Amino acid sequence: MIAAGCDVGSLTAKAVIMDEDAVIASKIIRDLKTPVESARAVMSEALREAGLVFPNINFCCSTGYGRHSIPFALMNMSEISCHAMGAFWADRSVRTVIDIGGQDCKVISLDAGGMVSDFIMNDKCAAGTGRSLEILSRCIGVPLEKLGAVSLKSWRPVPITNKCSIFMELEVLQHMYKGRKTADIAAGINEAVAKRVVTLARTIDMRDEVAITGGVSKNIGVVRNLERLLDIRFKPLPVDPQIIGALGAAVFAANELKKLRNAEVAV
Amino acid sequence: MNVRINLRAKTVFELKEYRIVRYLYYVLIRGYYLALLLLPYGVISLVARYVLHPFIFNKETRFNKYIRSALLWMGGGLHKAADYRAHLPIMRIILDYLRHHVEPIKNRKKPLIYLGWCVSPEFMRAFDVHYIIPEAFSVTGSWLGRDVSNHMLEVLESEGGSIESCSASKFAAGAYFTRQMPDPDLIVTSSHPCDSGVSFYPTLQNVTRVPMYVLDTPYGDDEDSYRYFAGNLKAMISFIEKNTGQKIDWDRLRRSCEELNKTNFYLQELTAMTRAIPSPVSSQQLTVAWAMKLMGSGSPHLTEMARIMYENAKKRLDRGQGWLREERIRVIWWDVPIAFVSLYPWIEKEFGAMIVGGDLMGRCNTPYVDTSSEESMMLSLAKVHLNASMVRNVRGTQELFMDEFEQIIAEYSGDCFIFVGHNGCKHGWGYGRIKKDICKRIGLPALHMSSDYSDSRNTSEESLKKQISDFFIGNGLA
Amino acid sequence: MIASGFDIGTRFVKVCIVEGRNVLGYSIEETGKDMRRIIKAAYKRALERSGVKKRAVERRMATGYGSELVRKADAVVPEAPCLARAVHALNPEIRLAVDVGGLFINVTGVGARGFVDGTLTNDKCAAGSGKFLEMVSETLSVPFDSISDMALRSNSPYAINSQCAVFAESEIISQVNGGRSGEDILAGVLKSIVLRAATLVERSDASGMVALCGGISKIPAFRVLFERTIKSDAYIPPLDPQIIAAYGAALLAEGRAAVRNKGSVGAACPGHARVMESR
Amino acid sequence: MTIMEKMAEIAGAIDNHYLKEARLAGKRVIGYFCSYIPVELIHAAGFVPYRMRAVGSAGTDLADAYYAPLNCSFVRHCFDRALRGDFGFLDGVVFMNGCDHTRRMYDNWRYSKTGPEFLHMFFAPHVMGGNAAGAFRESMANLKKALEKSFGVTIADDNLRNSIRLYNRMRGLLLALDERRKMKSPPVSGSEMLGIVMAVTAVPVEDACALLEEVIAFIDGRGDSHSGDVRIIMLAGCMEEADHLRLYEDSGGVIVSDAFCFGTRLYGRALDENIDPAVALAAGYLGSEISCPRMMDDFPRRIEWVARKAGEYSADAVVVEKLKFCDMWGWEIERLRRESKKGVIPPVLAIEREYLGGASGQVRTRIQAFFEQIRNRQEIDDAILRSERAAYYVRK
Repeated sequence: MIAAGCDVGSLTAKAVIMDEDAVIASKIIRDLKTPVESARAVMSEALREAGLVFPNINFCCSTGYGRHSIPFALMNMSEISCHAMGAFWADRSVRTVIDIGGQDCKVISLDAGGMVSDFIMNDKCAAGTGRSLEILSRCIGVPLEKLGAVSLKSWRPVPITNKCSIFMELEVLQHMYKGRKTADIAAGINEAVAKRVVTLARTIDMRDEVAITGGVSKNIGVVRNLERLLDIRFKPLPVDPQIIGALGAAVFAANELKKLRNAEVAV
Repeated sequence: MNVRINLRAKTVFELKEYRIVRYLYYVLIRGYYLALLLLPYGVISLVARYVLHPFIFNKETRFNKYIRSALLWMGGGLHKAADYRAHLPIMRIILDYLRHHVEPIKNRKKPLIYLGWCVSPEFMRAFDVHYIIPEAFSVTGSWLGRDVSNHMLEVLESEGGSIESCSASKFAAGAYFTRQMPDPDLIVTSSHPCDSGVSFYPTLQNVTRVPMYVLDTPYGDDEDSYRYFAGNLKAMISFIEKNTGQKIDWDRLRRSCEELNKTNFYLQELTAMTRAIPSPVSSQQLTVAWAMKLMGSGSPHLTEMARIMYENAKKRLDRGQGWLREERIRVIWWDVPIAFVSLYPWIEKEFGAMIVGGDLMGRCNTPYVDTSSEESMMLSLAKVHLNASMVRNVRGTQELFMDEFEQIIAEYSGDCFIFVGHNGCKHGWGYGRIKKDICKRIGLPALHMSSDYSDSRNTSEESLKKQISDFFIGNGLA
Repeated sequence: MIASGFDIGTRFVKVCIVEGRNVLGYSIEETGKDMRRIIKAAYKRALERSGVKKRAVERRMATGYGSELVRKADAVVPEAPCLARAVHALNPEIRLAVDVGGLFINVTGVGARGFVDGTLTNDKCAAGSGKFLEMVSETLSVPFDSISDMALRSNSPYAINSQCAVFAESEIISQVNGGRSGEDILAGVLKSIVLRAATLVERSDASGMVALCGGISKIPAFRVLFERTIKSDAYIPPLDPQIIAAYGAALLAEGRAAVRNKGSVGAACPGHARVMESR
Repeated sequence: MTIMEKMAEIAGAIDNHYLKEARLAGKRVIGYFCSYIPVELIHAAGFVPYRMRAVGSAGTDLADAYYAPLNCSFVRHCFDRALRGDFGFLDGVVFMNGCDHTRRMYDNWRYSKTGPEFLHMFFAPHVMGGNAAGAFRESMANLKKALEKSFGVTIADDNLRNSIRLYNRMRGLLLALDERRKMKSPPVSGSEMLGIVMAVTAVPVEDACALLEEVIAFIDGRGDSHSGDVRIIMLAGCMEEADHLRLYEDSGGVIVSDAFCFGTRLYGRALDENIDPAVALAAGYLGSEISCPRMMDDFPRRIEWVARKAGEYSADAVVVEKLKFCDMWGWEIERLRRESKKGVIPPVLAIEREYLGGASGQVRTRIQAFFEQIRNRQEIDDAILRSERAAYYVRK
């Protein structure tokens, strides 16, 4: 039985195809014009990788910003549930997921079945998200991917106190004008972003193990700062953090399939 | 499966219990005895003023953050040599106030009351109870360094408190959640000055689960309103009597009211003297006096402080001498950002600018307390409450606020007007147009900044300074 | 006398060289990592374009957010006097200058003789800034030049609700995904900037024409929307609107008498006020 | 047009033909701002009380010259409408010292010299106990005096009694409607209920009663209107946007009870008709069923109300809506969350947004995720119930 998960986000679209309890294909593409197009494209690429065609999919679940409009998805789940389930599927010991994506940042606490028991999402302000990192890293002329590595060289991170990512930029500019080292500013940026996440994370009762997902989890600087500030060690996940959402959707689809089968058996 | 672990306990955010109070208290006691010892020689005042001043006030750095609070208490650069004597009573006031924190921590003998911001503490003196003003933490705490206040605000925000509220309430809540103050037996608060207090105290009550009395503030400014408020004060007295078992000592109340009258006389004179050009009173002195009045209203030390400040200022006035060697700009400043301690010395030094009028201590128009009978005392104390700075400005119609504003502009001959829009002060933002129109009508250059009372994450000190200097230069004042 | 003005903004470095009131040449460079080098390069290019030797420039004045970076400047001034001076020199009738830049909208009242007559800046909100427009056009992958055409094509501009720029951006993404056209969104972003600027203009109660300058005012659609909102025509300077502040700085430098001390900001200005008075 | 569509139409506009008719008949219309203003007093003077609203506002450009973006967006929208002259049909406005923003609206309104001559500030205490009732009666007397003086009318006690009776009748009808929301699939949805309450506060109370009777007849006739699997109680202040509520309903939520200003706060409890009208009004308004967070000493009762309602209406969750920059609701949310963690009330979802802010993708995601969380909880509860029952059967 083939279950598929499709995550149409703000920048990229992701698809995961599962056969029973094994991932057989996953794909990430950049967004096309409409969410429907992106979903179709990413799904057909993933299907090609798995050597399948559209009619093979028994059940598909969608998530992400465009989740409501995917024609071939039979159900949709919120990103929060999908991230939780995806991380839980990858490692059954995970009880808290910190997901820092492009536009938002969520801290999710899970129950023993991988379902959401409590969550918090940034609503006041977008400082502490991938987008603010992107803006700030461009400001100091360091590519986003290298921000983490660059910041590790620093001994004295500059303090960045402002809460708003746009006005953080002014502060960063000021430090640049003063001639502070790029590494120090990069470290300051990472620390500031991590701090915003920590403020959010403390609202939730966090339990071990904690996993970090989303694009920002690739930034070693933010991750280390988070570990230091929260005094935890993140549980490394065996899958690409970017497809966690689609993976969670696929798991939901697979679960739904199982339910349907059980119902058939019962009948 | 892992056991449920609360990770909160391990975060570096954790501040030790009662850290702020203990630190302040013990540093202050040492400073006090040192000052007593060295005062006759005038040594510290010299050292503080000329040697340490540059380290203390110019910038917020890691080095001076730790030593500043200690030196601040020794009067580091706050006063001139003559005014330095006023620092001893100041230290006594703060010590007396901090004792209300420290004694209940050690061994609670008397009941402890949380007292709302703007509820003046004379009654607590008459009851012989301990009292803590939670919001005063935003004043005392910020002396310990700006990261302390940021820390408190962050704690509160991560507890889920209201982010948009006044940072004084937020600071207080943060201080409670990090256990900087002992649990109370009673809460007495008021529904003034603004929504932040109105909405924050029920939370304190919810977490502490103690009885709370709310002094309801009337909107009007007539005799009926005063009578209503006096009635509320009476109800408050019986509430405290019922819940603590302590009886009010009317004689003590009378004594502290008389003390208050004396203080007010000096303070009124002091603020009136800022009308002189050049002004013989420093803006820092006024702010310190305001903070002290918050903590020690009705204390003889407050009178002592006010008297010394007054006498010195009077001498300067008679000589025609100003506080600054050269006073170039006279600023009327509404809503001073208290946590930015280094802002005043900076504008004084950099631009020769003096803050001559403002809403906190600009025009001290506290009514006289008529101590002839219990009845009259209650009524005039109601007037005192409803006319305290910050309360009279915002509890009623705009005329109460704007008339005073126009009067200050007329009387204090300011060259410009600076208004700091605090994030939490919805009133100030709501007045925007009216205020600007007044400035326009009078032709006073006005700067309206967006900042926060004690939150440097909102607007940093550098940005404030840049805005101010741009304003001064742009208007040809500096 | 030849003088130069530097305007170091949050997004661009502008250098302008004048003789008398005539612009000899100017240059605009994007800000980047090594600011000093960029400023130097911009200065060099401006000199090349104006055909003036470095030595011939007698006075230099710097303004803008990073004005302290200009080492050679004789003095550093805030933007407001520069704007007032420049606008006054271009058209003495103007009483209000609106500068819409990368992060801030500055409204400067211009006195009858070119003094500053009150200033207003937008409240802290990034969703109505040029930076935000840049972010959005990037998200929509629309080049900056074609923003105007696209925005003008819209019939129903999308009203942006979020105050935070980044959240507004995510709102926009969900609108794009929901099938709203890029035209409507760009027009909506422009409108939100226009409204902020117009509110400031409204608050300043100035009479007469309003001069529009700053990088954003280069976008024709912005001008159109702005004029429609304030219900009167705006004065568009004959220069590149982005360099107005730099031009003003150069004029101030040119008009200044013998003050030659850099550094102390306080000392710079009584001088400049006096100079302007004597003109 | 069904009666429900008619109600939605009245709710969606500032003015309506009932009001127009009343005006043609020579009646004056007095706007009022807050749930603590005794409308009976205005009605007894022979006027039509009109609950102020900003619905369908075009923007806040005009009001922004007076207010800052840091002020409540509802207040700014309202004031903007006033500046645009949309409230031109009013003969007076009664304000209340509800919160900092509305207090300044009174000032700005006077200062801008828009709108009617009669502008009155009604003082309502921030507490319920103590001398509050006396103060409330006093400010009622002030309002009465001001009305009588400005319009040359007299407000007799008998008229007041009559008005109380009329309004009690309206409250009773609304309560009867509310009662139907206890059903498993309520015949009236939350968004419809909001529309109804908004409509009846915009028309003369006599018409309102007639309309409500029609509504009840219609609703009883149609059976189920909406079903979903997550039953929620919604708490909010000035909630005017039925579209926004529909967002919850589309995600599978059923709004079974609410504490809106256009909701239970209006009709929660009938006034005592048998005592002195002034006393009855003060007692009824100050001790209303569910108070506004501005009442400082009333949080325990509010939480008790939510807990009780959650039981009565078998609600699974509580949703709190807050407009940005509202201190009152900001701290109220903090307290509700605390109580929810203790298990006193069901799980709480707090949504913060701007008035007329629409639903961004973020809000939608949050609602959906919260509902998924609640459903999961329901499943676990079901499973526990089933297993318990199984054990029970085995034992038997």
